[in-house]
Amino acid sequence: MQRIGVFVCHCGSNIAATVDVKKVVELAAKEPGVVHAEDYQYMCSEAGQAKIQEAIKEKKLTGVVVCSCSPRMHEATFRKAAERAGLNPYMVEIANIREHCSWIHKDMEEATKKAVILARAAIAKVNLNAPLQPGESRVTKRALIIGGGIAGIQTALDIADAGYEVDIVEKTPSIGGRMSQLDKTFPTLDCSACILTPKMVEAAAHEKINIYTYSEVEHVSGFVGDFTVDIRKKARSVNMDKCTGCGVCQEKCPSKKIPNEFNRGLNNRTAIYTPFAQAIPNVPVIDRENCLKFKTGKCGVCSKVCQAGAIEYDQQDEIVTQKYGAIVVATGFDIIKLDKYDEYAYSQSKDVITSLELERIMNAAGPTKGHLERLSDGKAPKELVFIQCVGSRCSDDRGKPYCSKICCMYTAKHAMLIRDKYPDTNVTVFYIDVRTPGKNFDEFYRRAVEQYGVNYIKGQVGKVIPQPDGSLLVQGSDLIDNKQILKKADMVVLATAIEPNPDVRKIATMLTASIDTNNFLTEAHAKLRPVESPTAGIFLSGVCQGPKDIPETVAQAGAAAVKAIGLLAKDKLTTNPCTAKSDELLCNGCSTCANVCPYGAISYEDKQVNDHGIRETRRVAVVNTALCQGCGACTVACPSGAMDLQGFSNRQIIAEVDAICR
Amino acid sequence: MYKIAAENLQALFQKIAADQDLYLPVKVSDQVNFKAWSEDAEVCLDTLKTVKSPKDAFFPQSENLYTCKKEEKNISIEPQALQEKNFVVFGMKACDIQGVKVLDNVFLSDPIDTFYAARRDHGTIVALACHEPEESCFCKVFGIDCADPVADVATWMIEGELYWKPLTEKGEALTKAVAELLNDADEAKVEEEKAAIRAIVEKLPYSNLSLEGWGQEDYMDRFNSPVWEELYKPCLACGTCTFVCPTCQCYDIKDYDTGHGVQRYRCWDSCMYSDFTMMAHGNNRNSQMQRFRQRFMHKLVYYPVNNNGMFSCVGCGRCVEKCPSSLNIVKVIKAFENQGGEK
Amino acid sequence: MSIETNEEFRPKIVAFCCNWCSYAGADLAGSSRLSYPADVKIIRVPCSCRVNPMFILRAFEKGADGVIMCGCHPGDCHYSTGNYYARRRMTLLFSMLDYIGVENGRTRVEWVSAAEGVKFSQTMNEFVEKIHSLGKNVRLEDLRCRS
Amino acid sequence: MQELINRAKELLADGTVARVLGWKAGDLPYNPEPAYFETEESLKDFVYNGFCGANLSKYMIEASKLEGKTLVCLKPCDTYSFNQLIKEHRVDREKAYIIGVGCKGKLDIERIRKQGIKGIESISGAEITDEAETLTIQTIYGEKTCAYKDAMLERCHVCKGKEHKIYDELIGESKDTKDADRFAEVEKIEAMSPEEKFAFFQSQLSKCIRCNACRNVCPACSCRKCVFDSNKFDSAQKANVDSFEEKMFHIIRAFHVAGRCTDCGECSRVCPQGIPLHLFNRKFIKDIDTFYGEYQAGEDSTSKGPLTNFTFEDVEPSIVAERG
Repeated sequence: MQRIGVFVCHCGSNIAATVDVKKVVELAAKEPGVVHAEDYQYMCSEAGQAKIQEAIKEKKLTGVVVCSCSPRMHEATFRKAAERAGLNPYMVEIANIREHCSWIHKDMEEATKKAVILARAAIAKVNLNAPLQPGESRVTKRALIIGGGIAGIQTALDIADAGYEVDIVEKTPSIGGRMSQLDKTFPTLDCSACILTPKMVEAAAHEKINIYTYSEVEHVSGFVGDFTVDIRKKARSVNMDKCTGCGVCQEKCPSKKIPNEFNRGLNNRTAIYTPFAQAIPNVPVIDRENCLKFKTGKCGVCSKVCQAGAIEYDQQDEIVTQKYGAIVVATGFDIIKLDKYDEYAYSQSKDVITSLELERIMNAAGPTKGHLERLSDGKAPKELVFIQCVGSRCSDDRGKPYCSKICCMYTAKHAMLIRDKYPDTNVTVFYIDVRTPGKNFDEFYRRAVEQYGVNYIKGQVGKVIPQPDGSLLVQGSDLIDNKQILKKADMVVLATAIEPNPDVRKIATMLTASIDTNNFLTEAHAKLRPVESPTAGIFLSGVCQGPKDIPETVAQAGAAAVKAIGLLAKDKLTTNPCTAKSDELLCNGCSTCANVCPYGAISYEDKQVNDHGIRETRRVAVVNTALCQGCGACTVACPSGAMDLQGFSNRQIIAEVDAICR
Repeated sequence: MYKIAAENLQALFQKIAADQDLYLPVKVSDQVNFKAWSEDAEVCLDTLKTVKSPKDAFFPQSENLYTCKKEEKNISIEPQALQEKNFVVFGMKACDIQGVKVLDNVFLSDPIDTFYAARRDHGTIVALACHEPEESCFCKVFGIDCADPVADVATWMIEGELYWKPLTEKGEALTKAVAELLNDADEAKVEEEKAAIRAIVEKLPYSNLSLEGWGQEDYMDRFNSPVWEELYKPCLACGTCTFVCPTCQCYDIKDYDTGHGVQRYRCWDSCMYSDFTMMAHGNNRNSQMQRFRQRFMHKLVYYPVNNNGMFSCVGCGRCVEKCPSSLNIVKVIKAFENQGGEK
Repeated sequence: MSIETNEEFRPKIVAFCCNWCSYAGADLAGSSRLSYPADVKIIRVPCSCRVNPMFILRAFEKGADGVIMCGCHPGDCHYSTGNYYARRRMTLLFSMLDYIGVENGRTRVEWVSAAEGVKFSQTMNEFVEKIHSLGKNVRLEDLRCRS
Repeated sequence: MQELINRAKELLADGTVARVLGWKAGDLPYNPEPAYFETEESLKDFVYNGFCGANLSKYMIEASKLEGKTLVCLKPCDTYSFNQLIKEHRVDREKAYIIGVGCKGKLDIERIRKQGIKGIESISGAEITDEAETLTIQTIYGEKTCAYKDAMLERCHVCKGKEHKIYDELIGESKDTKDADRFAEVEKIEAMSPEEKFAFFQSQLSKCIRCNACRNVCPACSCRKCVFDSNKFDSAQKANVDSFEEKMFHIIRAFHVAGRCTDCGECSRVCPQGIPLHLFNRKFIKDIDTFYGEYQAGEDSTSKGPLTNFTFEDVEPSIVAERG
């Protein structure tokens, strides 16, 4: 049996004006377990807290009920006070007789009655409270960034600048990501490579940053502060230490007909290649699927021409195992496949291209050396049509329900650049809405329209029909003039929807990070914790969380870094003691609890149990208290009641129910 | 010997119920159990076996023992009043009556169970002979004559008439109370019916079951027999056999928190349950095999050894019909019979 | 039920509120002095997904006349997904109670954010009124608990 | 049946399985019991007929703990339960050799008795190989007949189909026995007024003797210790002292198996008081189907159950009041 003290606060007249405080003291004193009850003007004051501490010591209290304001206000205050008097802080409960009683009721008798019942419920709960100890777990002072695009690079730089070791794992042979494929960036029109390359170099040169390119995360275990990750370093077939980056191997490689991914397949590359000139590291990889040496055993030209002797055909994949305190996901995006949008004739005509392809065409290092030309015949297009929202804001399952966010702005950019460089080229944009929220965005768009004479038509394009003369017939509607439009074009550019990198699903599963129906990673709270995953220790950077432009991505990357730094700065993590706990003798091992846990905090172990004399090995749930946030979803999912929540246990809540209903 | 036409039974029930409680087989949601009679109750006297035995007229599934009332920090105890009103259980079969005798041995021997004793004192049993015994019946094995039940009053339903024969003082009193509804009758028809019933009983598949080897003091061989290990396997550990049985008498005592105090009550328990006789140190039977064995050893060995050879089974066959896994006491008896030399 | 007895009838109402939104919403109702009947008593739970159907039946067993559960709006759960599970659980439970003939107005779920003090108070007023119109819970109580 | 026995013997002989889980002939024409057979010789008592209604999946929980594989005979509907148990890690697929046995509808002795047939000595037409539409029943009180359909368990009238959802091999033909709408009874109740609903369930549940047969036979109720047997919720009950307790037990039991219940119908089959317990489970199934899309527990062994899943657009609990 507990020895409970009840402390009723007047809160000046806030409570005492409507609740007969003395009556509450008198009746609470008669409740089971109560050995002390008193009231005071301001319980939260020093003097009030001293009263509680005194009573704890003198009356040897094992539990405390404070009838006062909301626990959201002073629960922490009273728990700390109790702790200073030697009582476990979790033996303190609050009966909210202010916000939930005195402030909303006018009749003294009624309010007093209710206050007594609320006190009774709190007393009934404390009778079943047990001391709880927060756990501690260590923090490995190293962060892992998955994805080496601008988001990953920025997060890595920020964390590394704070003095922590950072590893970047990048799937492709070079860091740089999607941004490295862009030509110019809106709304300032500065060259993407010019602002990205220095960041890439800085990351590569940073003493705290270690970059794994051509590598993938293979396995993740552990939890916040203490993750263990296996990284697969794919065989590059080129020794990174020996290679000088001279590029001779790429010149001499006889396999030259491989679609160049970096240029979206618009031209070709060799089997041994670096994705682009400014690649970091500037070390090529051998694409083994297309290399003659690997396919036929013959060739070996690269090895022969390499002065540094860096070519190593017998390299094997290597698994590196590393511990991390925090993991940042920055896996970025790709554009959707257009096979469900046949009406735009993307697969039928070379002159129907995606915006990302246009970026490459416009880029001096691209397949056309930066000249705007039709891919079919190399002629300069005179009529250009842009189609917006291809696959975005889509209500059927062909595309994505969300707005890809960046398309309106990059289309304005493309239109403006083309009109600027090729003033005799007409540019028409078909749009549903033009969305330009952002600093200097709307001004930028208006410039495109007003200054550069880009022809914006509100309406959708129904069909693009390739004509025998090589031109394209665009069939669309003009919703403002309410008419059908048939327009001849030389080139059509599709603002294709973006989607999270398809690999993210696999990664999210490994991290037990939740993911939404569109494969974007879910943030811990849509408003208040936008850069954290609900899974502790996992942070989100860039488009993996939702569509973003570059400045937003960089801002979020920094925010994710700050959150990660905040975690890494701690030596130990104190864990919330109000966590779920499984009674292994009752556990069925059915996994139902794990299926509803948003934090991946429940795992299963085969344990030797002694169930009243029956000794057997059973599959039982084990809660990782470092991960559990104490929501209680598992406790209700568990049919046998094996899973319970400390601090809000089944019997405690039932005791409150009983006390209220009696 | 008296008789009453079936169409006058409603009047008879009204008459009895006028100053006593009356329990008899009543159909509720398609199932017949002994229930308190009411004007609109669907009485089913032609039901051979009610789902539950009528034992709960004397030993209810749950009954309050006492109530603690809590006022502030004071606790007062109110004992539960004993049965004071007379009641009649109408239509009990011979096997179920024998079941009550099994309970009597337990509850009326020292220390006397006052709750049970009060009910026995105030209860009058009107027995009804079985008309068409069924294949699951094996009362004959225990020396019970379902054609000629012995109770306060014995009755037979023959061709639309209920023949009525008081056998005890209580029976005479009841007869007197309802005399105006009864006509005199001769016993010839009843004798005829008895003979017919007995002839049917002879033909029942279980009637010649042998109890040889059961009810004996040297039972360790039987206790240790490997047969149990096979027999119990289909058992689902439910309490169906126990709760339909007319002789099971185990109960658990529990407290119910009413918010104003505690009601202490007892309720039927089943030896098939894993928490049966659970104690602070654990359980003395922690496998289903042990619990299963306990059930049948008790019915067929321990009880008869302690009660002058009276078995704690009356062959009503309810468990035969109701066990979800088609296990039953007959299969147990037969399994040992087949063991032959095992004794 | 006559009007006279309705006036006498003071229902017992249990409200389960999640710590992060609804309990805070109730606090806001309090600090905004938005009154609702004293018949409502709040039990704080970390999340609506902590509310076990057994708690709700327990309340009725012990004599509650109405039980309401409040949580964060779908999508706003502090634990991301808790209220989604709670929503399914309660939908099924309420449907079952309705199916066995318990008046469906005796149970309710309302999503109340920390900013919705007004909604909290309004909801409670409405709910209490509804329970008044239904009268005492007799279909789901344990008679032994009657005082 | 002989084919089944022969195959069982083969698998025992070649060591593929250590035992056979099937049914043993009873001592009455209608009471075969679930049984293990460990030797070829013991299989002489093996039986598989219309009265072998028991769902042996539940027994596989224990059998999964035994050395070696168990050959288990599962009817089409039993395989749903087995899948569900795999999903919940309660049985070990590796420990089971599943022979999917044909089924032409299982018989309910209570339904035969309800037709006034008593004193049963023998029943013909119940063999699995029989094509008979009628059962011929010899009784002490003369020969009786009963249409096979009229003697079938309720669940067979709403059969989920002839397909075994998991098996190692199949033996025997199955028959389509479905001739009723699975949700018709539920809909009938839904259409009642609250008073009628309450009266209906009150009357049904008042018969409950808390024998726990429904729970213990249920493959979804596979908890090591039921909440109604433990103090975890202060909810241990052994008897329905008050009518509330009947409701509490059956609502919570149905809730705990909601989304997991395959509608195998064992609960209703074993209830000694003939309470149509499936009406609870089927109500949840119907609701789940309507609210969250059609879902059949046990269809596979991996999909997410409806109560461990959600969508952003799920209906609100107020739907219950709104639909009236």
